[in-house]
Amino acid sequence: MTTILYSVTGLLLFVFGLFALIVCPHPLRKILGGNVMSAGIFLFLVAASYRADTGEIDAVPQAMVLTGIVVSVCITAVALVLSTRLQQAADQGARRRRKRRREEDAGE
Amino acid sequence: MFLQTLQNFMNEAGLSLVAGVPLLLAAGCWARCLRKWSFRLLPLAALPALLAVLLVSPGLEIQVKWFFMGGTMGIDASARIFLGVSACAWLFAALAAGEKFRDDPHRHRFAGYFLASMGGNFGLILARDILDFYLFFALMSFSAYGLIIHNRTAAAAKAGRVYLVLVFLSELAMFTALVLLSARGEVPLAGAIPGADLSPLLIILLFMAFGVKVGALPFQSWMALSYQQAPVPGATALAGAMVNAGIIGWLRFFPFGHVVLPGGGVFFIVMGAAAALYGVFFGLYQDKPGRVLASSSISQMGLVTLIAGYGLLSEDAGMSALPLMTLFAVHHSLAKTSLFLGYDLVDRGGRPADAILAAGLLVPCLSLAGLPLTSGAMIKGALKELAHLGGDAWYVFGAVFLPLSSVGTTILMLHCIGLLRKRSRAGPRGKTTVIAWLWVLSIAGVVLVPWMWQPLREMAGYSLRARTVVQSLWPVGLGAVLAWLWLNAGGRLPGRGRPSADFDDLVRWVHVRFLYMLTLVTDFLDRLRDKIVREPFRQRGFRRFIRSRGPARLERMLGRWPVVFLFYLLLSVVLFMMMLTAAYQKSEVG
Amino acid sequence: MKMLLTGFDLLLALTLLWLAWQLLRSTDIFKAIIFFICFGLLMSLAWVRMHAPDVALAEAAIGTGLTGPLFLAALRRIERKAGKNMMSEPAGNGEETGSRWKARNREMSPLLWTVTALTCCLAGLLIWTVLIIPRPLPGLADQVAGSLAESGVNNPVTAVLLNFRGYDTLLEVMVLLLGAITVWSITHAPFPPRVPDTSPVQKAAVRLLLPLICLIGGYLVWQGAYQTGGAFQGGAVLSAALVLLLISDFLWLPGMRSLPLRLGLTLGPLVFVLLAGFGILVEKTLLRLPVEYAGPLLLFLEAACGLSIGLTLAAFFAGGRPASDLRETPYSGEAKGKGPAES
Amino acid sequence: MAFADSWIVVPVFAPLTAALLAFLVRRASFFISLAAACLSLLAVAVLVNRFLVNGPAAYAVGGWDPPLGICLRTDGPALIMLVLTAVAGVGISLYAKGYFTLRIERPSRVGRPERQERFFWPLWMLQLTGLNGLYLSGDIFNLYVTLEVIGVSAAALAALSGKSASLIAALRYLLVSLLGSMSYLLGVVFVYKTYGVLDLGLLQAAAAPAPGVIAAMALMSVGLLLKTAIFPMHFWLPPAHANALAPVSAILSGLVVKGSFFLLFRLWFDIFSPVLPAAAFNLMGSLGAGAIIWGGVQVLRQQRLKLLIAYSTVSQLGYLVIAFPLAFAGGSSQAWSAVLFMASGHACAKIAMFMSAGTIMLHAGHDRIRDLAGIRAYLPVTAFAYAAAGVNLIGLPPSGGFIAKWMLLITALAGHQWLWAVVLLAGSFLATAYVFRVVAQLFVIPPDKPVITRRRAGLLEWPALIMALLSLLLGLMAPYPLRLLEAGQIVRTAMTMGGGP
Repeated sequence: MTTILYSVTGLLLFVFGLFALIVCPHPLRKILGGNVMSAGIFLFLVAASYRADTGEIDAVPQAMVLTGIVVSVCITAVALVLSTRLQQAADQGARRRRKRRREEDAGE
Repeated sequence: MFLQTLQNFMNEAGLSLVAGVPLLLAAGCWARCLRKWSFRLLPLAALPALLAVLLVSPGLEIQVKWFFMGGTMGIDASARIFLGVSACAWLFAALAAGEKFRDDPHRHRFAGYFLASMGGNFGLILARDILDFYLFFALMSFSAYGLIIHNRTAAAAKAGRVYLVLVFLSELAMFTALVLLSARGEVPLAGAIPGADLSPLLIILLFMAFGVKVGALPFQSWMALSYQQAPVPGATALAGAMVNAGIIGWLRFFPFGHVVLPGGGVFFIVMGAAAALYGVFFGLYQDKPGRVLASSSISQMGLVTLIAGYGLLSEDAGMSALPLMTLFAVHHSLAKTSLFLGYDLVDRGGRPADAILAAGLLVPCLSLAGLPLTSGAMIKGALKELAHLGGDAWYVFGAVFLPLSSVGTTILMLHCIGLLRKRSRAGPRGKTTVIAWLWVLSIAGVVLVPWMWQPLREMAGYSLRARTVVQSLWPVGLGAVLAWLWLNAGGRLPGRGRPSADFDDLVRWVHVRFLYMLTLVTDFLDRLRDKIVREPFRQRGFRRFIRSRGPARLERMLGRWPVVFLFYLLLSVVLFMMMLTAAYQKSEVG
Repeated sequence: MKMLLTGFDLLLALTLLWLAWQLLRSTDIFKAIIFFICFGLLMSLAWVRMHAPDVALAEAAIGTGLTGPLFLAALRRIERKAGKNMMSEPAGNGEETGSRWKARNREMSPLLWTVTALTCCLAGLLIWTVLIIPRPLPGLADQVAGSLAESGVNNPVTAVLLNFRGYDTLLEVMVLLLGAITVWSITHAPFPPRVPDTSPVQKAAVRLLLPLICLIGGYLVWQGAYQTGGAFQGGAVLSAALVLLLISDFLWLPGMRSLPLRLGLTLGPLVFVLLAGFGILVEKTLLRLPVEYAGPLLLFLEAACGLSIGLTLAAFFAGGRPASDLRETPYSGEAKGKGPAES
Repeated sequence: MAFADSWIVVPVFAPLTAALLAFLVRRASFFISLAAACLSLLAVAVLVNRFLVNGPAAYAVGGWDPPLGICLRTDGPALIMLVLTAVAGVGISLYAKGYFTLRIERPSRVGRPERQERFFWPLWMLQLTGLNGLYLSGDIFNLYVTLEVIGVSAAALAALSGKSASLIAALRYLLVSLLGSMSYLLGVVFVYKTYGVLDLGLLQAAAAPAPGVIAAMALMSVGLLLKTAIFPMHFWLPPAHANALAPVSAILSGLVVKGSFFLLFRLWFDIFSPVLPAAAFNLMGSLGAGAIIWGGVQVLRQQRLKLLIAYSTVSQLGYLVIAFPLAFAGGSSQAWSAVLFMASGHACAKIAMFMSAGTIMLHAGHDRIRDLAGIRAYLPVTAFAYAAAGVNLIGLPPSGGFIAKWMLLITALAGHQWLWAVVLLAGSFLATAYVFRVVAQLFVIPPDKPVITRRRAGLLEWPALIMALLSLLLGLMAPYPLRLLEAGQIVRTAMTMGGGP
């Protein structure tokens, strides 16, 4: 029962994240969506390792989840830095354009 | 055992070198540091082929596992003959080219294309499986483009363009034919060259594929342009050696004697006869030697097409058509090589005495026309025999048509000699010792080869009978008279007086009308070809579609995340459902 | 008791879903990030419920403790940049106002409806699959338990991570390093940070806290061999100390030399590769450890990896390469290496 | 296990170590990377040799046999991809050296090319690690990790140029690759839940149509299709490939997409083929057909050389997928040999094309096709390399592309699948059009004004030519790779017949 509950929750989280990753335009929210997605998958995965009846624990999925968490942090960080840099580049472009416009105005 | 292995190795190495040496030298022309050597070795490139003809026993067949899907190469009787005559033609052309381009700054470029075409030509003769054949054929065809455009003039570029379009067409036809043949399972991949009955579509495809090379009727337009625009050694190679590739193609793909295709036979006969006549009429109106020689090639290759057509009519005819086509190719190659060498001599300012020039040129011309004692007469005789085998109607056709074509050829060749003599008198002078000797040698070849070579000598006896002599003599005589009349009337040679007006008009009217009709047909075919080959990319509709905003907008829409997501979801759900249904069905059946 | 637990599970699951929904649809990104942090904390509760304390610890430390600040820092940078100029760039995607967002939604609503319907369809199919997968689920628990004695550690998760599937972990450590290289390649670290001067109290507190946190991290690494803990968890705790350092605006920080940092970042992977090569030399098999030395070797490996992981995560937070890296004239500030992090 | 068995880990560990060292010791990064590339080439040669003697190999990492541990495997398809990657690795390393040297000599912005070079080498080495790891891996979760290595390093490489457009493209690329690998990972979870093992060999033995596997296959296939940029989901590829630095474009277009495609291929033909019905294969085929046609149309629209080449990748990737229904229906090994042939031929050709485009762009300062007339006069080797690579894309003999299309066409016609055959021919037509559009421009008799002012560099021109010639040679030397494939095939059938090695 518990495993099914958590499995279904995990899948729903995956779908939520998927939806957000695709439909939301803001990059930060896309990245958030990706994180929710991966959290859902991990929940789903560990729900496989847990057996309420015997109390036995499968260590392989847990190790997989640990790997997955680290990878997802890594991707999140890269994506965040990329979007920050993007914003910076866009700002620089805008500043340059404004400066040019001002110079043109002054020239006239 | 050891000897066996050694012999195998020698055979493989020897055969590989036939195509390999020219190709290696071609690669050498490309590398800056090797250029000089490659050019110096140019005349030697054809030697391995000649050696192979002399030393390798016919019937040899070798698997070359490492090459292009595991190729097979080998020499059978006809391949040996073709290899021999092509090698001679290439050797002459190479010697002439080495002489002509000695101081040309772009000589390595010419030599590179020349050698690549040579390698392709030898390779396709040796190839015993369809993929290799296709590969070498394509190599030769595309490299020849470089020969044609070598002069880099606008006219050369145009000739090259026409050539390239036609070559593409032929490659496409060949590829389609090969795929169809292979897909029918008759030819395993990298298997032997096929032999089975062919559908009309395949016949037409194969006719197209090799018809371009021999200048068969709707595809003849490149020949006159290219022969005139290519440097003369290049044209020598085109006319003397590369034309034969088309004949080889037909020989390989229509196993004469094993296959009877009455419809295809008639088609070939009609196309061949039309080409033979068209060549003559077209040539008479040309005033450049290269173009006239090209028309003569069209006409002569029309005869080969005719022979092929007869060969497809019945099995017996096929058996005798096979050697005949080979011999015809030899005969034509020898004569054309000699003519082109003469042209080259004149072109470069060689000025032999008028009588010597005329006599020297007359030998191959009369051989082509079929004068008794020449190879032409021997072949015409054999052709008449062949026409017997095709049945009565076709015999009559042959009996009427052959003298006619002899008459035409005579007129055309005399016209050509006239042009060359005129040019010899007018052009600049140059040093031409080597080329002159080559020319003499080639004439000797035209005269002597029929008598020294066993298969042709066998036919000679027949052609020496009195009746045959008369039969083959009168068309030549008639042709000579007509040519004299024509030359006088047309005033092609200066200083012979103006012809009478009405006779001139009449002749012109007839010829022009006839020619006009022919051009109408060929123009239509040209246009059709353009429509098929070029139009899809030319057509405004397609262009407009490409340029229009439709694709751009659609592509932009495909780039939006939600749309991509839509496809993502659709695909996953559909895949899921498909697999689920399949599993469900399987479990139900099980 | 069981009823109670099930009820708790149900509540937890529903809360998780609600939080996820909130964080994805709230109009304010800042709020969404806060929701995300709460979401992560509850996730670690769920891990505990599923008897996965290692994952819970990692989730708490990395998934929430680090990812949340990462998001906040990124948001701050983006907004600060966007706030300076009022022009909103289409490429930059400054925070869209709710109305524009809705307007866009309305514009392509048929598409959106189809997408939503299909999403539900996919979710339904997946959930249906989960429900009909035959149970009990197969797994590798028995094999792990059977080979645990030869692995050199007592904690099965650590055994799987470092020994049985050590190759995976090596590649994963490389992914982390890859992330650090990528972050470095994209931009400079945007230091000095926004606050011009930190209060002395904060500095003092950081000085006091740092050794303590490092100690905890070290303990976690050491403990990983026996029970919950390990290189990732320890590394994450270590990175918390470094993040504290980063936000406290110490003067020597911006001038840090790049080479010692690079050494620290690559130390873990290097040790891992050396260990792999050692396996080939001694046991003729990649990554195979002699049974009698496996324990100490793994501990050594974990320590090195923990250090590198901590540094890498801190590098993520810093958001770029140090200022002195790859400049024509190296920054001539006070350079002290990495300071207390390494001690 | 014998000592010599460990050659199998060299293609992964040589570039991995090189990445670490190149990041640490920046001055020597080029030599370290080149050494690693050469070393993995050597190792791959050894592997091929061993494969021909001993057959497929399996190597349990750490001495832990599956299902507990991870297994590295070699078989025919994997070896072909490994050879390709190793050869391309050396070529691209040399080209990149030339590229960065020239850019550093005449920088448009001081310090930027140096930075790009310093970070290029470790990222490129990690990319190589990921690709080799992917081809060798025999574990479905390990494949996920290698996919992530490939995805992140590819995005990082794409962002390296630092321009705004390339940053946008890289972010998009990263998110797409995240989405793709997440779907793949969810598929892995489903597989684990169904079978409780992760080893490919065990999965292959166990595969049967079960609901968990069906869900897994759907998710994994879609994720990999997205990562491979197959037709309706190709939007991220052209900007990412076109805006990157030239060596990076070559890496992305030539090697990276092949990685995820190879995994897809392996799942569909090797591991889970019993689950898949004919309809699924036809669905893939229609995606491929769409890619060929739509990609071709888009290529003809482009005005910039690099975008044109990138779109031609979209079009050419279609050939890889259109082979799926053919291979399924043909039931022969021919169509799937054709797939690998196509993949390797296209990789070599595309690398050569992007290298040439990069050289042209460095020398001419732009890549507007309209203004490139007469480049041949200044960069003859480069122009020739471009043309030779184009021959492969069109599928003229003797290129690898020709062999591949030939095999595909024959399979299609033999199975009476006329529709696919027509699409294949139409694709060749479109390819002819777009290749000649550029080649004609490059080889035009040069106009008066000079197109190029800068000098030439051998290290830029020759690797491109060699890659282009390799794509041609691939057709001439076809029997060798085919033998590799057939050897694998025979052993595999023997294994399935005999129930184990």
